[in-house]
Amino acid sequence: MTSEDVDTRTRDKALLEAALFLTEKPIPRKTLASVLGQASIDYVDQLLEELAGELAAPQRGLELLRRGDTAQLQVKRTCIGSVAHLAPHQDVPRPVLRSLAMIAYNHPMTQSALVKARGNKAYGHVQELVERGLVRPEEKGRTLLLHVTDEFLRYFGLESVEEFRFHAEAPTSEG
Amino acid sequence: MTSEDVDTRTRDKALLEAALFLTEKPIPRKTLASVLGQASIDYVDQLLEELAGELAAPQRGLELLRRGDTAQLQVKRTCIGSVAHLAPHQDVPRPVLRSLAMIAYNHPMTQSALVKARGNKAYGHVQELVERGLVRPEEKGRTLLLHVTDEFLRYFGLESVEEFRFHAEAPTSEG
Amino acid sequence: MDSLKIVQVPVEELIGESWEGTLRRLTADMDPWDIDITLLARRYRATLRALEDLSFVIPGRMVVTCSILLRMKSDALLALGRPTDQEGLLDELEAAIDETAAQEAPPIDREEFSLPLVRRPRRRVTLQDLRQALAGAMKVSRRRAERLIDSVSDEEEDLFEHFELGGEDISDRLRSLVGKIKRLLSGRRFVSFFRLLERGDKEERVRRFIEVLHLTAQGEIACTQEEFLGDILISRGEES
Repeated sequence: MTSEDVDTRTRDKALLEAALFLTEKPIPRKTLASVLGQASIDYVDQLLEELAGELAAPQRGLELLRRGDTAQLQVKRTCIGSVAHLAPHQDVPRPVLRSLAMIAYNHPMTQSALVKARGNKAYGHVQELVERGLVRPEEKGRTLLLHVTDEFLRYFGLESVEEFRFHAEAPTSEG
Repeated sequence: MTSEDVDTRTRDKALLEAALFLTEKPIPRKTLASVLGQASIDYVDQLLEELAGELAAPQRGLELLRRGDTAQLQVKRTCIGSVAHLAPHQDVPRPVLRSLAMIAYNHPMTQSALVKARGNKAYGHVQELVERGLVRPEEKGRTLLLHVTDEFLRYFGLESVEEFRFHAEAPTSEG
Repeated sequence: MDSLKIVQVPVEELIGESWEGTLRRLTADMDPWDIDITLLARRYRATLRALEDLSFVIPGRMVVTCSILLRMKSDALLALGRPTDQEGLLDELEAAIDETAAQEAPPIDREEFSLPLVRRPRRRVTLQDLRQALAGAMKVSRRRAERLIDSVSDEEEDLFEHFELGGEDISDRLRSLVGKIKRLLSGRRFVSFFRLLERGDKEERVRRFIEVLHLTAQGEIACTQEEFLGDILISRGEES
């Protein structure tokens, strides 16, 4: 590796961090490759790997979320509780979150049962949750059967949906 | 320093990074102190100093912008050209930027001349630009004489305001 | 016991104190056979407020408890005192809370159940942005200037040419305009030229403008225009 390669690599790592910092959505590897001037996907993967390794250090507050062909920086789960209030655009509106909680709690749950419990707005909630990849709809007769996805489990660091039920039923005074 | 102190400091650095990552606006040191659980401003300063030092490394794409009592992460100027297209939002709204460009081009410019050219909204733009430290007003008779600041030159990586005029007058096809 | 005394309860006792625990603490000095529901409701609210001041997480059940206590207080006040005891009170609350909780979605623990946060990062602007902004600003300001010049020259071509200066009814019109201006000026120092218009079309604007010039020349009114081609502000003249 020549010193010029090192310099290029250094610059590319900086560009990668800058690109990940600026985007609000998961960014496809192809886009990252083009930011680095038509680099190969392999090279992008190498740099992402390195970055993920650096972020794993305990003094770092961010982590690299890789999903399918995309990458995204996000606040580490261990830090979220202390900083969430600083984000002006709150994640998912509370009513949508409540619908999600209900689906997870009664998993799997029919859409009609959800709508009965949560009102007509729940149709919109389901749509949003499906778009976010947290809920998967399955046609069942005239209604939909709603499942939470693996993505849901990963988001919340859960092993299974039963674990969520367990958390939900634990007395809040202990929390 | 005990090992517990080291651990706390490690965790605090992570929280600091997470907090700076999440906010869109410059964040007051007081807010950072409260994120760290009522830490002292001195301590926050120390950690910010350390973070700024780490970001100075060439493989990092971000830098710490400190202004007055606030801190903010931003993409390094050397990287912004390659990644700017990824961010849909810019930190100076377009109309305000137009007023700033006009002030820089006609530097120094009276506020009344700016308002004549840009309309009454320009009063608000000037206020915003002054707050951001990019423009400095000087009283001159009944109107204000507007100067761009050193902060303005630093932000755009210019040696002098003449350099901007030179850039602006260069044929656009080169841009 | 007011909120001040509640704050004096050791913090470690306040942390994680259950709603039952809080009730026991707050009723400790009361006769178990004669709980003062009004006082208790007040104390419970004060506790919540103190927790809020301390930025503690307030469990949903405590809020429910408080609202039930307040309801009981209002019931009690209505019925002028309903005898109750501490255990009975706890039972009643427990049943009410279970009922309320059953109707609600499962409790959400913020730590455990919060989605990744959405950021709207804003990028710094570049020199290129600034340069484009200048081009944009120049274009807009040129258009502004042209529009203003156009509107003036249009009026000159279309209207001044055919406008009869004065005319037979000019004195009547001036008199009625002075009356209107005085009415508009009552309690004010200035009135905008535009307030004198009814239709606002070009012809009316020119006609009014010439009338205003006449009145200014007569000293009935005074005009100022702070901005080139901007609004004309009319005030009382020295003669009026």
